[in-house]
Amino acid sequence: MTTTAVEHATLSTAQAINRALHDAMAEDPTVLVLGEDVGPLGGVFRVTDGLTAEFGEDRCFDTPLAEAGIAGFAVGLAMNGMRPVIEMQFDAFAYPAFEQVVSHIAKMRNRTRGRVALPLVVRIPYAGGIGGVEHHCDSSESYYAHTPGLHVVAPSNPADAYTLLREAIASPDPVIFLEPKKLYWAKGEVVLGRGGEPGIGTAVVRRQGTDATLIAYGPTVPVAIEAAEVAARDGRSLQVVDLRSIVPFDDAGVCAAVESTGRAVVVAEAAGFASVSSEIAARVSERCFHSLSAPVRRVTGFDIPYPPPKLEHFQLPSVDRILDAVDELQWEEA
Amino acid sequence: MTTTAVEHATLSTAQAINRALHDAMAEDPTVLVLGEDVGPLGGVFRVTDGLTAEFGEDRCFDTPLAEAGIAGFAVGLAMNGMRPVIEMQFDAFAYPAFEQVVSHIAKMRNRTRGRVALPLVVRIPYAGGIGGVEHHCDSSESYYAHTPGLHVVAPSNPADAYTLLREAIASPDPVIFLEPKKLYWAKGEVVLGRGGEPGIGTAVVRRQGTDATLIAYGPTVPVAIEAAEVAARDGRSLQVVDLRSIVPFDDAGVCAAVESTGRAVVVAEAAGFASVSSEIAARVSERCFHSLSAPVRRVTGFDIPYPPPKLEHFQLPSVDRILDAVDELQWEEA
Amino acid sequence: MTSDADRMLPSREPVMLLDPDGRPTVAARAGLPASEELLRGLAGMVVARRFNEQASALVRQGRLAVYPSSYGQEACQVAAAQVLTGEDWLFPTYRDTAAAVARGVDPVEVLGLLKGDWHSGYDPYERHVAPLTTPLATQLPHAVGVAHAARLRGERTVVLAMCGDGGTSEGDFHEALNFAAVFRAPVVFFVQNNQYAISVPLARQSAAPSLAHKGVGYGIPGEHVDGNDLAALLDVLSGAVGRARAGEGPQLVEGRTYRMQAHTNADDATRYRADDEVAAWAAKDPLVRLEAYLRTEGVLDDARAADLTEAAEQVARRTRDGLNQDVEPDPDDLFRFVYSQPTPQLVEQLAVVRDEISRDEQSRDEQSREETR
Amino acid sequence: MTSDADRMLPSREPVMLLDPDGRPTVAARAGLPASEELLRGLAGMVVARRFNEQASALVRQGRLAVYPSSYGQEACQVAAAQVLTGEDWLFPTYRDTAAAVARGVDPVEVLGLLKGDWHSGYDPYERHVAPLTTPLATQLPHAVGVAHAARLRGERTVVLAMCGDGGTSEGDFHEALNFAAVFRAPVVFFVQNNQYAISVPLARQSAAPSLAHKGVGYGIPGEHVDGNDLAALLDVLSGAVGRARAGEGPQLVEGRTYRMQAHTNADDATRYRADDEVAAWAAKDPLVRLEAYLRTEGVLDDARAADLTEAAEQVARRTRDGLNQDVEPDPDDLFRFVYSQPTPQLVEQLAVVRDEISRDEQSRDEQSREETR
Ligand SMILES: Cc1ncc(C[n+]2csc(CCOP(=O)(O)OP(=O)(O)O)c2C)c(N)n1
Ligand SMILES: Cc1ncc(C[n+]2csc(CCOP(=O)(O)OP(=O)(O)O)c2C)c(N)n1
Ligand SMILES: [Mg+2]
Ligand SMILES: [Mg+2]
Repeated sequence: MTTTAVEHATLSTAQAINRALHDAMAEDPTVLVLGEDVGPLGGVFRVTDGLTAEFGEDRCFDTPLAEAGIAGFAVGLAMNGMRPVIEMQFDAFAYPAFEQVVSHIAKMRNRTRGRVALPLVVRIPYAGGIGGVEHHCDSSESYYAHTPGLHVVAPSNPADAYTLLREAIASPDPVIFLEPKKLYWAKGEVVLGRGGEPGIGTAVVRRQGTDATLIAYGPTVPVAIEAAEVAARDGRSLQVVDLRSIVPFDDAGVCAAVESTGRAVVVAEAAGFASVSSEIAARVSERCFHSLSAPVRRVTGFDIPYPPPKLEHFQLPSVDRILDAVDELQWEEA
Repeated sequence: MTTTAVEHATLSTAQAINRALHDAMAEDPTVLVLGEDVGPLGGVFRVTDGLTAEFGEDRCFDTPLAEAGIAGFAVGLAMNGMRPVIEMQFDAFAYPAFEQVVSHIAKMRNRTRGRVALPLVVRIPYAGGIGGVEHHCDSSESYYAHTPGLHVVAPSNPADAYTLLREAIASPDPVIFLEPKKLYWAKGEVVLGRGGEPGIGTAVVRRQGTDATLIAYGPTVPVAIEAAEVAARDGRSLQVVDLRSIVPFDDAGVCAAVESTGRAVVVAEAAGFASVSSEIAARVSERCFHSLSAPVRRVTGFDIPYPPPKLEHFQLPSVDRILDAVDELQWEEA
Repeated sequence: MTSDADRMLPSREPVMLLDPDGRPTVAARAGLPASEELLRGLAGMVVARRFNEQASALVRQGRLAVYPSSYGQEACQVAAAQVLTGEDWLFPTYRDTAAAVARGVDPVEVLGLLKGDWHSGYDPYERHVAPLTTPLATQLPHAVGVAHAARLRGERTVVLAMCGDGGTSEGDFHEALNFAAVFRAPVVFFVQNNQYAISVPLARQSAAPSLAHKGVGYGIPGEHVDGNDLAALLDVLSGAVGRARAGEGPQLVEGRTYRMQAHTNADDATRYRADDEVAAWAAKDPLVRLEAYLRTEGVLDDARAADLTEAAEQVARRTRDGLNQDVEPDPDDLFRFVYSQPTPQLVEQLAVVRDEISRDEQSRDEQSREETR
Repeated sequence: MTSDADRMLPSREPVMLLDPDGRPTVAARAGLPASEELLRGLAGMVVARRFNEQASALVRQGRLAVYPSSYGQEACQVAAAQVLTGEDWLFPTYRDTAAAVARGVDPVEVLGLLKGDWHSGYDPYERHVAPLTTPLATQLPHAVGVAHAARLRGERTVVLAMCGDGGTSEGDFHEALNFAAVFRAPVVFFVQNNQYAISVPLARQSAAPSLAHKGVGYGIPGEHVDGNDLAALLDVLSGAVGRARAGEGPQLVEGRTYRMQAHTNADDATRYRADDEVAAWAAKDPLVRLEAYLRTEGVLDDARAADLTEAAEQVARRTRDGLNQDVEPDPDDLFRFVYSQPTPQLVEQLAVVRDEISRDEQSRDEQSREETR
């Protein structure tokens, strides 16, 4: 048994990601960071700030402005001994790379019977709530989660951002790493180094509760927690589960949570139709059927293009909308 | 009241689509057909056979080999008075066009407050069961169905292929028209002309049944019907619902069907995770909760890349696998 | 074959007709655009410059969410609009608000996207200006389609499609130029090479001798031009538009200019470029040189200059006034334009929002009634 | 600047060293590849031709699902492999099976994709041959990444990346060439222009003076070469590989050849091209001209020719034998390679398949027991 001095720091999510990149690069010379404006500028969110200065132009660098090219180039780097971490500047600007992601990043290992692994990470600042204009606020996780061969991870706080990104970079599998933009500036305590638990594939109960379970991930976790706090004042005890990773999905953890309350509301920012939230609702409905006192409700974005800044508050799952859904969980019958 | 002579024909699905294109082009000079190999060759499935010969090079033509270009070019054509029908040669070769589909085709009307409509159709030969190699058998409907602003249609027989395509071409909204490849050669009776009912947005009960409802669309409809026939021999009466259009979704029709039996199995070829089948299961579970005697089951493709030809039969929802799911619908309790 | 290729290669140096001090160059001996065209261009640039300043001020005042300024690129902005007729189409990028204004789109509506009311503020069909497009280069294939549709109907429309130096790296740039060339579509691709894509300098974007050299690879004549020289831009662009209109197919024009300000107000340009580089370009200002020339020629005097300033001031005022009006966006709009008819799903979802709003209003009413009690 | 550009433009006509009758051209006066290189090349082409014939026969026999033949393109196929060293990498398209064989990949494994057992049959690291790639041009950026990674480590690796004339229209072609140029990656892009993309002729694919003219737009030297002249291909491609290895950055080579057969066995080429066009190209066969030359030079005689045929026959036999073996694919493989560790979801799904199989076996056993009773 070894005792390791655990290092802590109070960091914003953006800083935690920066630190994770930094620490991974320091440990492993094959880790490369590349994308649009990630070099001298340090990224439009300053997530890669200082990396070029510290590790040099060969390790953290700007590419031409071409997302398919970036993703495809990273495939080649990963085929040949590197661990690239690429940044797509915003969610919707990752779509030009879709072909590379779906047909190659997701499939290369399977295509080659495991001979060619692609240990690469696609970092995507994603989702809304920051008053961004068109194409800057998409919740695109469902496209990736539906694509076999990808791991899809979405942290909801600085500690997870650090831990999950370190694990993603170390993973032999490609990981889509979704960074909720509106949480970039949220601060929290971060445990540095590897071995921080729990890892990718494990959901976590963020708040204990007995009456119903709110299932959230990424940007909706803080909203769900807030809703639970408000509900507590009204005497209703809501449990909050943070998925942390969408793929792999923690069936055991989620089911145990839902079975303990018998009611569930899924909370996600993305348009609801044929989405990750559909999957969660379907899984929970199927697997916990006999424990459920009410149908699983979903509070999601509407099935509309992400709205302009002045209307976005209507699209985002709010505390009130979550509580409305909780109210509809047929309490009279209980 | 007018009496119209209704014209009928026995056609394969491929022929029915060809006929729909032909009739639409004959009626409306703004209808254009374009894509890779759709001209003199008549498409790799011969779906556009004869159109260049009949309507000329300006109306049905080959483009350079670039799917994003085809989709983006069609956006411009549609902005300027045309009704383009584009062909993506195979499902997976539509991915390079994803950015154009998601950021422009789906959003142009909304972006411009309805001023710029894009009356265009994206035809995609899709799904498996034909022994095709990699990239030729993807079921990509979930990507499109999750994208607000698109209509997503999948016929399961020649009659629907004709009717729904005629409606899609006439629609002021962009339509993703998914053509199940393995049904291209299946023959059936087709009612020609416009006004064939029911239209896009309406599900249809293909087979009456009282014990459980199979919900399918596109290539799995014939499999579901076959399963129902087999089940009938064992004394179990299965109803089969054919969605026909995934977006818009016929909530009323589907719920009425499920409520009449109290049990449901969703059957789809695509990988199940975060998919159209998740959506159907989630919706039915939520909306028909109190009518359900058992959880909604899903029989879908596994969450793996579409397999090579010699293994594809494991991936496809089979009659046996559907019947297994039906068996698991907790009949003991009934 | 290679003679064809020669015809498609750009001239050795970017075309310049007026030097930075406003003196005609040797190339100008072959002729300069007519004085009234140049004066019209100057008027446009004065408006564009003022509009850029006004919009930046409105960001500082919190009236605009963000503004990507074309300060320093006004010659390109104005020339792009000026060489087109009414039936032609302009396809701008997100930075080309001043070009849209130059083409007559209402300045307040042009800023709709950046104000945050809606994704696009103006009717594209009114002035034949496509929506400002944010995903880079994605509007270029649209431009080709619009041009091809017009040509199929036998119309004489030309489409001018803009993009930045960064945008040329995208696959859509390639596919659009290739489609245009193969279909001989009447499109002028106008690349504003302002040396940067946010922080990324041209050298990281392309190793080509010039961006105009990209034309020959598609069979498209490419030319480059001093992008701060309105006279040269009008000359080269109107030549390109004329040839496209005459059926000679697409053309590629690179305007060499400079993004004088940060990418947007949110950007910090000091992180990636030196002050003296900016200063060197400031000395090549497009307004200064044209004004100097027109004064020397006697076409412009103080009175006329004051008129131009006043006209620009009016545009600024209209912009300011328009943006200072608070418009309460209608939540129903969220669902109104997604499809021609809302799906049953959207009808349900709209009902949720309406219900929330009416409950909110109710509780606000109740609260205020209690308060007044 | 323009002198740079001149250097990047291709020669007036495609480079040809041996004419269709095997006579050295004027250009050959500057030297031809060494005789043993040419003989090695001929040996490779004889194998490639035989392999193409054998694979087509296996389709007719139902042993292969489909085969896109490179019949007629054997000079390109062989040259692509021959100019590389063992440490180099080859990135083939779905049609370039013969090139992979020429590089030493087992012919049976090369055909894995087309046999239907799995998506890729060979280990890409063994011979440094990337998987045959079906989505057109998508492998080109991978090639650039592989080259760049090697260069970062100071290795001397060169990557030769193949694509077709049709593939050049894709955005990925553009992005790959641009990345390679900007990063000066040691990649030789080798376009096999076989005049068709399935049914679509070159003229509908590009209006450029030649595909080699695409180089200059990225700052990449472009050259075209008679793609049925192995001598010229070896000369031009090895020059390009050498320059890339020496740090001069990427190169673009267009080989002008012809797809002598239908796109695949499923295609009907009579729908879109005339017999006399095919016949004209048959007269330019790459094997015939090199054999003629080598016989004239006295490097090849009947005995040696018979040896080449016999060696090719062995490859054909090995291919036939390998493909005639029925391998029962393991359904567990469906789930085995998706991730390094299966997700809990895949573990469940594998259990479903195993359960189905064991129940099937059980009922088959029961049935056969009943039958034997
Ligand atoms: C497809 C896409 N990727 C990334 C972005 C983010 N982005 C916005 S502007 C910009 C730089 C654009 O550079 P350039 O094309 O030279 O135009 P400029 O800003 O100089 O006018 C980037 C990377 C985007 N808008 N679209
Ligand atoms: C992205 C993509 N789109 C479409 C296809 C379908 N397809 C297969 S081969 C082919 C033609 C390829 O032409 P070319 O690049 O010239 O190569 P060749 O077949 O002549 O070797 C097409 C369109 C594909 N494989 N990938
Ligand atoms: Mg720029
Ligand atoms: Mg070809």
